[in-house]
Amino acid sequence: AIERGGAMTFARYDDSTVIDPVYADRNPDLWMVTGLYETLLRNGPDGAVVPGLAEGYDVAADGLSIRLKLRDGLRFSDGSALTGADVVFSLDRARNPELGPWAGLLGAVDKVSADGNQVTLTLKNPDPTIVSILATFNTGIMPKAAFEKAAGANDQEKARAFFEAGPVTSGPFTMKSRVQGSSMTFDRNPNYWRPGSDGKPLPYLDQVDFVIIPDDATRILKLQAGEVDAAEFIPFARVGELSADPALKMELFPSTRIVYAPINTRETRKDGSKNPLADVKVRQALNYATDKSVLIKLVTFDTGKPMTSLMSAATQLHYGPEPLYAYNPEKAKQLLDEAGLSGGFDVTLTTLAGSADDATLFTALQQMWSPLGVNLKVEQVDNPTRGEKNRSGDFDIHSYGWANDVNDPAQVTGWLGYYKQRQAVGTGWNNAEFNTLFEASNVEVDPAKRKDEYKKMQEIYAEGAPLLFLFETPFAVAVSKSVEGYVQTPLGANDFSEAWRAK
Amino acid sequence: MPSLSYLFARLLQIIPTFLLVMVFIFLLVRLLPGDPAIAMAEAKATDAQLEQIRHNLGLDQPLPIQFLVFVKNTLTGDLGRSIMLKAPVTEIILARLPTTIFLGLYSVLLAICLAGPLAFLAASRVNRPVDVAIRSVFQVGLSMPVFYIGLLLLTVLAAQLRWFPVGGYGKTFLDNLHHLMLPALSVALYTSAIILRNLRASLIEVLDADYVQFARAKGLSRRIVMTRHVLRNALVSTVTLLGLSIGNLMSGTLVTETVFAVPGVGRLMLEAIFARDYPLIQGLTLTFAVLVSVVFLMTDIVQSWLDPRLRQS
Amino acid sequence: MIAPSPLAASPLLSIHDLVMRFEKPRSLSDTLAGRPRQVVSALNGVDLDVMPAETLGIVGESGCGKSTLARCIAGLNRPTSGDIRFKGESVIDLRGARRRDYNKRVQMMFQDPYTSLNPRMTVRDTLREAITVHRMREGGGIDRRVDELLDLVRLPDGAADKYPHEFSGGQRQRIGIARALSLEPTCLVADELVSALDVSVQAQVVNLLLELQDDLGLTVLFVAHDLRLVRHVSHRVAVIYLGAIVEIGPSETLFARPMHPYSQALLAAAPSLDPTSRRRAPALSGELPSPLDIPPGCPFHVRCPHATALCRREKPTLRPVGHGMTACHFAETIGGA
Amino acid sequence: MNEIEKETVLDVRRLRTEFGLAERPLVAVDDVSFQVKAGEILGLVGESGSGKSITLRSILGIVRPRGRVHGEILWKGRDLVPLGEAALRRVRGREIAMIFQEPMSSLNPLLTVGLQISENLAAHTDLDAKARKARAIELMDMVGIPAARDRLSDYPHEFSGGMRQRVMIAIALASNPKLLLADEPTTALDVTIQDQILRLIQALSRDLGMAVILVTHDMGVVAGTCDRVAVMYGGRLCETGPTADVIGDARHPYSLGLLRSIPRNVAPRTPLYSIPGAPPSLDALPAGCAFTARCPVAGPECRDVRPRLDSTGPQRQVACHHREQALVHFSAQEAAQ
Amino acid sequence: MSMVLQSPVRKMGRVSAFLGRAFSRPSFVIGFAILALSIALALFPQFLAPYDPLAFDLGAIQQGPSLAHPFGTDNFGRDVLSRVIWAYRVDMQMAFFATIFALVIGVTVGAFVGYYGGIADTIFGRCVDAIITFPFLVLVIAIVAVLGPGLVNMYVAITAVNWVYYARLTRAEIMAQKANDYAAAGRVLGYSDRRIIFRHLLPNATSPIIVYWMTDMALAILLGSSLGYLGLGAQPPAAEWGVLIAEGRNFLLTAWWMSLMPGIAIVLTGLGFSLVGDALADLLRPKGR
Ligand SMILES: Nc1ncnc2c1ncn2[C@@H]1O[C@H](COP(=O)(O)OP(=O)(O)OP(=O)(O)O)[C@@H](O)[C@H]1O
Ligand SMILES: Nc1ncnc2c1ncn2[C@@H]1O[C@H](COP(=O)(O)OP(=O)(O)OP(=O)(O)O)[C@@H](O)[C@H]1O
Ligand SMILES: [Mg+2]
Ligand SMILES: [Mg+2]
Repeated sequence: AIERGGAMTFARYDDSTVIDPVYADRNPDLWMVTGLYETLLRNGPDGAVVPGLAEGYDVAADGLSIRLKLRDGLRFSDGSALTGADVVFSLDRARNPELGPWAGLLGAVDKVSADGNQVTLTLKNPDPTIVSILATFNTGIMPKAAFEKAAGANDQEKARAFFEAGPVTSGPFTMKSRVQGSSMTFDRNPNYWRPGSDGKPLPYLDQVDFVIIPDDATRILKLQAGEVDAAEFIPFARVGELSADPALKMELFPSTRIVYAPINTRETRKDGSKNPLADVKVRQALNYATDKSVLIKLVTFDTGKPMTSLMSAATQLHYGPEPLYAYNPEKAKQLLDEAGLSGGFDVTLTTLAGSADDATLFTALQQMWSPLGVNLKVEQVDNPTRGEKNRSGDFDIHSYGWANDVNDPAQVTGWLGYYKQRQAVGTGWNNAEFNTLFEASNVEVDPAKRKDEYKKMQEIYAEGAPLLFLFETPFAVAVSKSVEGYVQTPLGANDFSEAWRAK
Repeated sequence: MPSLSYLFARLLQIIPTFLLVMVFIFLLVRLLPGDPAIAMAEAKATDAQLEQIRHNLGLDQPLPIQFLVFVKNTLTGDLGRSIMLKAPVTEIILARLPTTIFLGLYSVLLAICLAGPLAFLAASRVNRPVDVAIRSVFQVGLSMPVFYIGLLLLTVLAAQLRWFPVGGYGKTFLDNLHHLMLPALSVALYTSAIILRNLRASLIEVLDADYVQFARAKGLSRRIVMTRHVLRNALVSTVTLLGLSIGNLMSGTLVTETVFAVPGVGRLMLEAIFARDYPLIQGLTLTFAVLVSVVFLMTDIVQSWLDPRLRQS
Repeated sequence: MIAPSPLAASPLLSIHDLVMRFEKPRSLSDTLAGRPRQVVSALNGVDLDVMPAETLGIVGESGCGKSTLARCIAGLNRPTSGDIRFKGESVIDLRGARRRDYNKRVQMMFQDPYTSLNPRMTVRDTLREAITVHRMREGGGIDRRVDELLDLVRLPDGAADKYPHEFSGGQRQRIGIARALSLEPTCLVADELVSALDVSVQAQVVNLLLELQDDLGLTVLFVAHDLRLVRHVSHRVAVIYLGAIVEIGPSETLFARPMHPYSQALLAAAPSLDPTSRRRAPALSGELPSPLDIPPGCPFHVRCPHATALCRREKPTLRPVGHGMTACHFAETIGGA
Repeated sequence: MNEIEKETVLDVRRLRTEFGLAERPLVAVDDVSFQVKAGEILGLVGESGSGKSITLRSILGIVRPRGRVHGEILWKGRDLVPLGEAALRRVRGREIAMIFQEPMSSLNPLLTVGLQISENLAAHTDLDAKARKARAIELMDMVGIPAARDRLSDYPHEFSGGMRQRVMIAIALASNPKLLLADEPTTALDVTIQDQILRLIQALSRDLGMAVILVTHDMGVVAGTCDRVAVMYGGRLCETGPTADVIGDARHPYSLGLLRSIPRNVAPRTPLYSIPGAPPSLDALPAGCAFTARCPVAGPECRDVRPRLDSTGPQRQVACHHREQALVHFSAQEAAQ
Repeated sequence: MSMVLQSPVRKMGRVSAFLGRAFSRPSFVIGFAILALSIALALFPQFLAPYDPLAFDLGAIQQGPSLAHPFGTDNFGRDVLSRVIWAYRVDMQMAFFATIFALVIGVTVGAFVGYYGGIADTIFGRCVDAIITFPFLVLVIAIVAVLGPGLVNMYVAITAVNWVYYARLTRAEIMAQKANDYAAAGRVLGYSDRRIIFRHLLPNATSPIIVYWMTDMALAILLGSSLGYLGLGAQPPAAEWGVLIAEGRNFLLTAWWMSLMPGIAIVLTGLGFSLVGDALADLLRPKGR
């Protein structure tokens, strides 16, 4: 049975800067937000949306308003009551485009109002994602009064001061102390609403200590030495070894993380030369010529799965009956012949300097593709340069990774395929049908119809192959045998609310 | 003691050096490729967001203006806001600096404790087995990259033998001594090898010097000859070397802080570079330069305290 | 330019009011504090004529400016003011080819036998270089000339292909002489040529110098502090004190009857080889004043036993007294005493 | 002769000092024997590298650890050679003091002159700090350093060469030693300063009854200062005797040559006598007489048989197989000039 | 030109005498042997390495040292021995290219500045002050960041900082040599400044520069592998010791050979350079007068 009390120490790969629902923009920030700030709705274990601070929600038939009722007796960590006013404050902050990068997610919201515990969101247009957004970290509820009391001339300064002072929170934990770059301590929030399996309020742990250890090997050594209870981002190469360690549990949490390689689909390269990859057949051929199982073995040490769609299988509305472009060199050869490129051609893979995974990817692809006459060359750049090349279309193929931040397929689909957003992840792939479907799906309130639109989009995308579809990877976290119940959600959030430690 | 005017002159010398340092830093950071805005926003941001970020950072101003602003702000202690950590650079650096200074002092101390006695032993038994053994061991130390020494210490002393924690930073002073022992040692090993080599050589030279022979001819006791005449003179050049190797030491902390997960400015520097955090890189480089200058200044003072010939400015 | 008198032979080198000051670098704080720049006055108005084929000895205490004078003449230092004329022509501002031309005729030899030869070049390399750079000989003539020179300075045949460190100090000085002679100069400046050598070897080099001078009709400026040697070698001798000539005259008369009190003290202090003529009191007390801070009036007055108020006030000029010239207000009385 | 009454304080017998490997030693001093009496100044002359300094250092035992000393050094009857450091320390500085050759490098540049004097006093006397200071001032006064009180807190680099040499003498004299070993105390100095310092040493020896060994390579200094002289060549003694006798009537070909190469009683600008060749290097000495290679009268036995230091008169010793030929040879030379 | 007539026999004699002295020192012999082997490995890895350093062998992942794989295999089944051997090529290259340009530039600048002094020297002095005020690695890393990671950029970055050290050394050495009378003699003999600098002063200033160069090559390897380790130097999959250690970093306890073997190679090569450098420092020290 569950035991209450005690503390655990968690080794992180990077530190948070500001854990604020609105300003969080790097994974180490946003994956911590829900530990401190509860949202109105929550994502259940299966990914479905369930009630959170709100007892439930009610979308109007026209899709233009949502009503939510807050639970009774909600209180912040300092004991003050959590009311509709706090919700209005928090959501108005979240959708203020002047502030954080996530305001666009609430772009459809026209007005948020509250009457006691009744909260109403009025929308400008129907938005099928709005319910998911209300379960997303950026709509976490902050205490209006306490925040406004914080020192500072503008919201940014206030947010910082509020955070530094050990913020008043609505989530399962409060922040007790923090040394930037080094450590952080979360304390149990005694006023958290959600009951645990023993009927008393969560969380079970009194305290969670975080230590920041960017180096993978050091992080693992620390875990093995028993100095910490859990270590995140275990390199896949070490998963086998740690699974065999009797003192540890090697957890591979399902994730929405995918690893893929955008292909430049423009007719000409940046330097003006003709781009062979503009031909869909060539892109398909390269996909066929890539043995994903080998890559999965080499890069993820068999912890990954081949991609079955543009989005991970853990994403809502995913459609992908089978792995895309199963290894088929003959088919690849044939496609290249059809494209008139049987004589072979040069392709450059832009890799991230210092990344062993990219290096492996390159070595493997080079070996896989050379029988086809594809001469793969490598260009090593740093992260910002890769970003710039991606934006300006100055690349052939490069690798990228992605994990959803929102429990809805629109984010990843827009990112990867919608031309008007970012030229379909910089590939320049511009499919009119796909774009129309995407736009329609964003205002489609009928779930069935939307699901259908998503199925079509995923089919079109797979066919168009603007990516090298590689693989999905889990979140690998190694946890001491004495700690139970820690979860990393498919979106990456660190959830300590139901973790407990055996004495 | 060195005179006030000597100190004053020495301080004045720093000014032109520092102006140049500022120019170097400024240019270097402006030359970094890649857009800090992109680095900051990563892939997901829109173009409008990028523009906004650039404007906020003042990156849309002409370079000379940016430089003047940089100088003015630096002089008022304002190094800008870190992109990556979203906080004033000065604040971040001040928070992290003590760790690095602690680590630096700790390793200097270790290096001296390690090298000093052994150098004496070696110099008093020139070319005998003890001397050869000491020199060989340190010669090997000299050929090892700091990160490798760190890794070995980490694997053997921390992971295997569990004598020391694997990494990180303690909370109390003693705790820190314990936590930072290995990182300090891995930096110290290299520095101590250099000190040993130099100190041994200058001890041998000083032992042979006329004034030491003369001191012996005066019939002074061995203790007085050794401390007053030999050690003090041998230290003059070693102090310079120690000052000069502070740069090495700083470079060392850059690497060890990464290997040992020590939250100091060294690791921060690497992170800032990988994140293209202009203001932070600027601030950190400046910090390193200030640190090194301060150390140079201190060695100069110690030296002029040791050696009266250096006191005339 | 004064027309050379047809009677007296015209001087080969004539030095007029030569002044050489070295400015010590001033630190930033000195500048700010307005402290004046420290100036070393190495030469304070030297007037000197050197006649063709004569040997002029120059003596004086350490730091009095002997080397500086030699270096100014050889063109290694550029004097602060004053003039040096070679055969009537000013040489101070010579550059390039004309400077080379001058140096071909006025060569210098150095004190330190260990540092005056390039340790990485054999004797042959050293001599060949000088000969080829100045095109003194062509083709096979070069090596013949090298052998000739080595012969001239009495170095054995095998010497040419050896490196300097394989020679003794005296031999090295002779190599230095050969190098100077390779340009067939008319005037040699010898700065402490034998001071670094052992007594037993000094004579070898001095003999060689005397012999060469007679054979080749060379003019020699012989800078040294060994009075006995200077007396033996020189026709005329100049005594320098704090960067100025205090007495100059024919060697014999100057040594027999020094006029200037400083010359007298110098001679008295020089150890005599006669154990029976021991004196008990030191010839001169006190130290040489620092060239940073030269006393006003007669620079010697602080150490001079005969100094009067006039000496402290007024700097005596070099004027003819007896057979030579002396810069002392009371040369006649003191010299006569 | 009242000389006989004076007590012999130092008796050096068959001193041999070697460096380097025991199998192939470099013998810097070989078979050197001499005595020094209280109040006597013994001159030790010889050219550079002849082992003068090593002889002095051997007496005080400071060629160790790298030099090996053999033979007997009887200080007031007690042999110093086998003594340990601790025992030697009571002799050094207290009974036997030494002045080093290099005034520039023999004072510790980092310590005040006052401290360097008083540490000697602290080691050898019971004086308290105040008394030491008073004594230090007294000593500085004695060696002629003006404003002694103010200069105690100065550092060596603030003194001129002559003053430093005087400070060294002050240090050496601090505890009234009975024997002063003065290693070329004036070589680095100007004649006028040299003169002052030699007079000082002479006066001290006379007034305090202190024995002195004065190393020099200048025969003039010997003539002016020493009571007796020992001539060294290649690590061995070749001639000893009263100063006047040796200078006036040298018997060893080396001493003869040395004296003859100094211009004295010769016509100006005539060739000087010169000893052929160069001083020997210690690793190439013949088994016999070290001077063989340069000796005008050497016979075949000189190379192989080492000449003994034979008495040739009262207090006169010469080590040469061909004394008579030498004398004849040099008189003939003189006559020829 | 004046070299032509020099008797070659004598020259040879000198060289062999020098070598004789050198090879009678154990430290030089050891250092020389290590370097000779390193150079051989760097020149001919294709003949000396038993396997292709890049080829994956998924059937032989992380096998410990054995007869087939004396240094074991890595996490892709690549032969560690072969990778270490191929890394010699990269690292020895690094030792050379990261230092040679700094040497040439630094020596030239140092020689001129040291000879002429004056305002150029003052400016130089300030620049040196400013540059040495940065910790070396900080500056190099910052420049690598400017140029982007990779070997060539690393050479550029190191050279940009490192020349200062050569220039400083050369300047001091030239100033010291300039004080010698042979330099003055050259001027009196009417030689041009260029001739005096390059034919007279510089040849006499080379010993300490060469000695420093030796230790600097060792430092360059240390620095290069540190950068490789941090991901800023040589790039995977290329074999370079720092990169190899970084790759093995995750397997310190389970597959220790992955990081230990390249570590030993670094230490050995560094040792070779410093032993030879130290021995040369002794051998080239001017013989006492
Ligand atoms: N380059 C220089 N810079 C500054 N001062 C100099 C320089 N050269 C000479 N002096 C100073 O000028 C003065 C005269 O020096 P010089 O070398 O001419 O003396 P000297 O008579 O040759 O002495 P010595 O007998 O010791 O050789 C000295 O005080 C010396 O310190
Ligand atoms: N520590 C040593 N190791 C080896 N040889 C030495 C050592 N010290 C002195 N020598 C040698 O011993 C010989 C005698 O040296 P010493 O210093 O006594 O000569 P010196 O007569 O004092 O000469 P100078 O007049 O130059 O002072 C020299 O050839 C010298 O090279
Ligand atoms: Mg001079
Ligand atoms: Mg001596």
